[in-house]
Amino acid sequence: MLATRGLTWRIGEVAIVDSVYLDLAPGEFLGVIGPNGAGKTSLFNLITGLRRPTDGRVLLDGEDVTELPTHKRARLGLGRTFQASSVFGSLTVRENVRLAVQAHRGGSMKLWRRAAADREVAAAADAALDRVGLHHRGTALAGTLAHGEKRKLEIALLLAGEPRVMLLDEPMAGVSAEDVPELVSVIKSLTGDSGRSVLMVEHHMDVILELADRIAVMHHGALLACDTPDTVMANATVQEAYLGESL
Amino acid sequence: MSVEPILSVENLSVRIAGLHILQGVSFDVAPTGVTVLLGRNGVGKTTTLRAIVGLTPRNGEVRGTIRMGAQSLLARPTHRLVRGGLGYVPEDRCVFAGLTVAENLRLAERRGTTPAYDKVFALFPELDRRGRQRAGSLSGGQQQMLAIGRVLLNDNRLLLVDEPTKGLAPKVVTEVAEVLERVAESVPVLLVEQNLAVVRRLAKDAVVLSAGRVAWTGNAQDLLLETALTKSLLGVGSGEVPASARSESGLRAPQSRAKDGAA
Amino acid sequence: MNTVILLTLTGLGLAALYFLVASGLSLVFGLADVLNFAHGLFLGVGAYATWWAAGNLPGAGPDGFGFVLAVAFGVLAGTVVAVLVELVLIRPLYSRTIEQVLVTVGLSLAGVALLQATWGADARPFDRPAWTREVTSILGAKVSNALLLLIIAAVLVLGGLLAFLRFTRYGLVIRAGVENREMVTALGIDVRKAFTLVFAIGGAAAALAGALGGVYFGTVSPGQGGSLLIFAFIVVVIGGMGSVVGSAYAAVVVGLLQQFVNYYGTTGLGDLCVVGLLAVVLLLRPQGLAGKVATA
Amino acid sequence: MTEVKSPEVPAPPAAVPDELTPGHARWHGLRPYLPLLALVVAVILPYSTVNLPGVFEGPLNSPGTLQLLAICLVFGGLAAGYDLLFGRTGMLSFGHALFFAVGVYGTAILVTKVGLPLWQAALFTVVGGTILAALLGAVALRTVGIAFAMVTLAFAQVGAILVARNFGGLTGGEEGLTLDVSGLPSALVGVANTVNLYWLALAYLALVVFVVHRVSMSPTGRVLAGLRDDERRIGVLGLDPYRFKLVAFTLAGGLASAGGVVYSLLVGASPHVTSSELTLSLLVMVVLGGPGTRWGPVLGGILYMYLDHRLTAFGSSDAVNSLPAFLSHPLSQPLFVLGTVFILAVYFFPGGLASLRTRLHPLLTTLSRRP
Repeated sequence: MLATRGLTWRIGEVAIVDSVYLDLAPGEFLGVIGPNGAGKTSLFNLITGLRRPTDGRVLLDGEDVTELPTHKRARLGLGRTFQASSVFGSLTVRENVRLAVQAHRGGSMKLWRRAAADREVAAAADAALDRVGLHHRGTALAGTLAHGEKRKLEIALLLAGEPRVMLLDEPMAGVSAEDVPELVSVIKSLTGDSGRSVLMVEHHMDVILELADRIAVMHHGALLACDTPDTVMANATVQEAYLGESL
Repeated sequence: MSVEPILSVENLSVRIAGLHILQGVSFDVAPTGVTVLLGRNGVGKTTTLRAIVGLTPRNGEVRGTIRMGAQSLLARPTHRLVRGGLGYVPEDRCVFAGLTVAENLRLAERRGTTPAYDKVFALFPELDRRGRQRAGSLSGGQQQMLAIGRVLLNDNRLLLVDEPTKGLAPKVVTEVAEVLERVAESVPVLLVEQNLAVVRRLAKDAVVLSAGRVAWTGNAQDLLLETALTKSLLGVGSGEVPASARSESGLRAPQSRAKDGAA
Repeated sequence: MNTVILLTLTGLGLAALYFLVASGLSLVFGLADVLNFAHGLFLGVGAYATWWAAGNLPGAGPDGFGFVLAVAFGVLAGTVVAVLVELVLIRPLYSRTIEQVLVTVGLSLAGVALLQATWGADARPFDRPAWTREVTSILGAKVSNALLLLIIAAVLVLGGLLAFLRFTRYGLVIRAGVENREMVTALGIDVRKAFTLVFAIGGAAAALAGALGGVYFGTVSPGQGGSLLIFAFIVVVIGGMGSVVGSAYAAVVVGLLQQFVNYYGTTGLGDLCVVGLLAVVLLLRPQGLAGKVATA
Repeated sequence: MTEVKSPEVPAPPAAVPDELTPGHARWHGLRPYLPLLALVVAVILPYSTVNLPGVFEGPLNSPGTLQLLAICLVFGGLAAGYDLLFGRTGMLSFGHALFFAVGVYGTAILVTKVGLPLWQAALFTVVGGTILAALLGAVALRTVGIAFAMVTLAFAQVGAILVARNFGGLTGGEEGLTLDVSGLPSALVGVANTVNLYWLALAYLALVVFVVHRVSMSPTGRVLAGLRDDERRIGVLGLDPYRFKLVAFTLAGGLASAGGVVYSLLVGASPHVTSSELTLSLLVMVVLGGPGTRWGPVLGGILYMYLDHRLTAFGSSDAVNSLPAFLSHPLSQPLFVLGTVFILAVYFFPGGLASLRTRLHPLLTTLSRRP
């Protein structure tokens, strides 16, 4: 589904992402762990095209997308969330999702139609809001949402684009402990049915262990290991390098 | 603790852009030795240090009390706090890349005091030798030495040090830890650190943050010995605390990397 | 050959004016992130204060030492206005960049109008020393002394600024602040003092440009700053925000390009070429030639 | 993680387009009809002979008053069009006046120098202005933030240079150009027909407001609002930010050149319309009125031009002249007063005129609660 081949990003001498080979099978949930500064977010930026790699390729369905701009990759089915919530703060929650739906379905370049009149977009947006449990907040301005709700809204934006590969960048960051289980079940529900692949960076080990089919460990920009949770946890190198050095 | 703390934080809350990052954090920093601030990524360790030194961004909001001795630190501008003896070594070192090493040091000098160049150069002979080199061309470890050296030029009542070993090679991690150990002999340090081996070597007291609150305080060595506690508080995954954290000379890191793990 | 030398020197004279305005703009933007549309006002204040002093200030006059005093008064006035602007209008909006831009936009409109209200909209003849109206022969080209004065002044200012940035403590603070403002405060330095200082320096340099520009053109008018400001902006962007040396190089390139093309092409074509150059530079390298890129 | 810090303009204070916010229930019934009401009042205004001393010099239907009102209306429309960029998409363009100037000079040159009939001249001008906006936008939008502001400012300067240099005697240089009335329909010529120009200006304003409103309610408008909040996110949703910004830039440019056509008929062409002062004034109008709102920029533009014209008269009035010189001179300078008002507004009314209602609301409730 998604693959990186020797993906590398250097700033000067320092390799922020260092020759990463990743393969994500259809329907697979791959967790990415690693200490702060290991290059996980940078890896996401390279995969989504927000940054250009110094070296290496990104493949989507076997097709080389390394040179494609972000929006073209998104149209090929690559969706992502951001570490720091990024929703459209001055729009209402519902408008946020409608924008995402409309972006996915096409027809955004229509200057002379009433956006609100498109029932199909509205229905799809409401469905996405329902799925993350934000329906009751539809008329609130997204900028005024609580943090946990923003996280959910972000996932709704992602869902609206019906991506085939989803990149989740620390979806639990800043979410209070009480809200974690709910968010976990939302994420779980996204993946069960659809054959959708997920790449998720997360620091909550319990969350990773619950969701991930495989775990990739990053350290100093390089991929240290990528295997089933049990194997990774038992792997001496990983134990020593990642768990021993970092919390 | 019967000794008067050098710094006491009470009920500290920080909101940044609507995000409630710290939700009522209270702890004391002992007047000697290293107090380490622990917790998983993203629990607010850096935010805590930055709030203490007054660097919360404009869209942030800080509540609570922070005192050093009898003096309240909140709402005082950063440069005053620093001049009052609060040394701050930020995350990612933040040396001025375009300035030379000597200029970086010169910037930290203060009027009315004699900068302790002999002390700094005794700790870091390298900084003396590389005085004319641009700081941006230093290695990560050297930059970290410069960042610490900059702060040590002046007398401090307390040092705040944020992840000094982040992204450094194993050998350099050991060097940085050695330096911090020597520094802590004369000035108390509040340290944010992810490397458990370094924590093991340096820390006397520990404060563990979890989801914006203090989850545990007490003796750092006790904490590290309690495997179950460490695991639940710090989220060190299944399995026990690695051997490296327990051995005194255990500042080793992986020798080899499995790059082809995924292929 | 004479023409080439003459064009080169007039180009450099123009570059000198641009540099005097742009260096301050560039420092202010580099350190404080303020895109200062009111910078042209400092130039106007300098020009009018010099012109006023030459006629009214005791001891000052249009000639000899009196003229030096008049220029000094003009530069002082520009500096004071710049410092007041920073302290009263810019500082309360600290780090609210868009509002700061808006305030300087308002100030540029109001300030020029105030000059106009006080001294009228029309250009006033500028009393200047007799020798500045004479010409010196350089390699066969007859060059106005006012032009040479302008070039020499700009070179001195460039040297002085570089020495200041390189060898003084405040210069060090400014260079460090352009890189990472927050870290400067974390070393116990009040970086806002440096803001005021760069405004003062920028105001002084712009005021000097106003005074010497007055000598060169022979007149002062309220709108003089405005049109220069746009080319100074172009110089700042091409040279890289925050870089004095970059501004100097860019000023020379822009000044020479403008003069030569205007002469050998049609009048006005040089100005268009400069805009074209800006577009090309921005498309190829959006941060400018010596762009402000923070390293981590 | 290393961020390359490039100088960027943060998005302008994001006001919420009122059509996207939950409405105020009490006004809901009446509100849709208010603009219509205002339009009707504006249309029948020239039939009124009311004299408003101090506000206008002559009665409402006098040619002088009507011309002033027409200029105000044109600028109301111009500001509304500019807000499509600044308030609704978050683009800080300093070159918008260029497209207005293209409209003004294009009409004047095509009518006077080329001798085209007005409708053809207007058509060519608006089409040309739109194409020019598309071309310049295509270049300028390769940059973002401060760099974009600078490039647009520089492009606008090109306009000023071209007009000032008077290539081929086309622009009349500093003198400007007056329209050759022989080529114009008689209904638009002569003092007595000022009322027709007034209606034309009103139609222009209505057109711009309608277009801007319609566009901001459209799917594209939704994307523009998204761009204002977070451009990167728009890219991740699968939309090309560049295309949408270019569309907004082109459309706004076209609307501005249409405004120029009307202005040309009203006043003729003078180099003032190419000055950087005018482009800065547009920003002042929008910020004074309230960026991103439907009526804020319109009101801002109207008020600005009104003050700009009336303050001159006010400045030479006896009341001001009797003041000491240090007061009367600055007060006779419209731009001084406007600039100062603008600075105060930035400090004290960040949301502009449009935010007055919400800001006054608590005050009014407190006042009315008093015994």
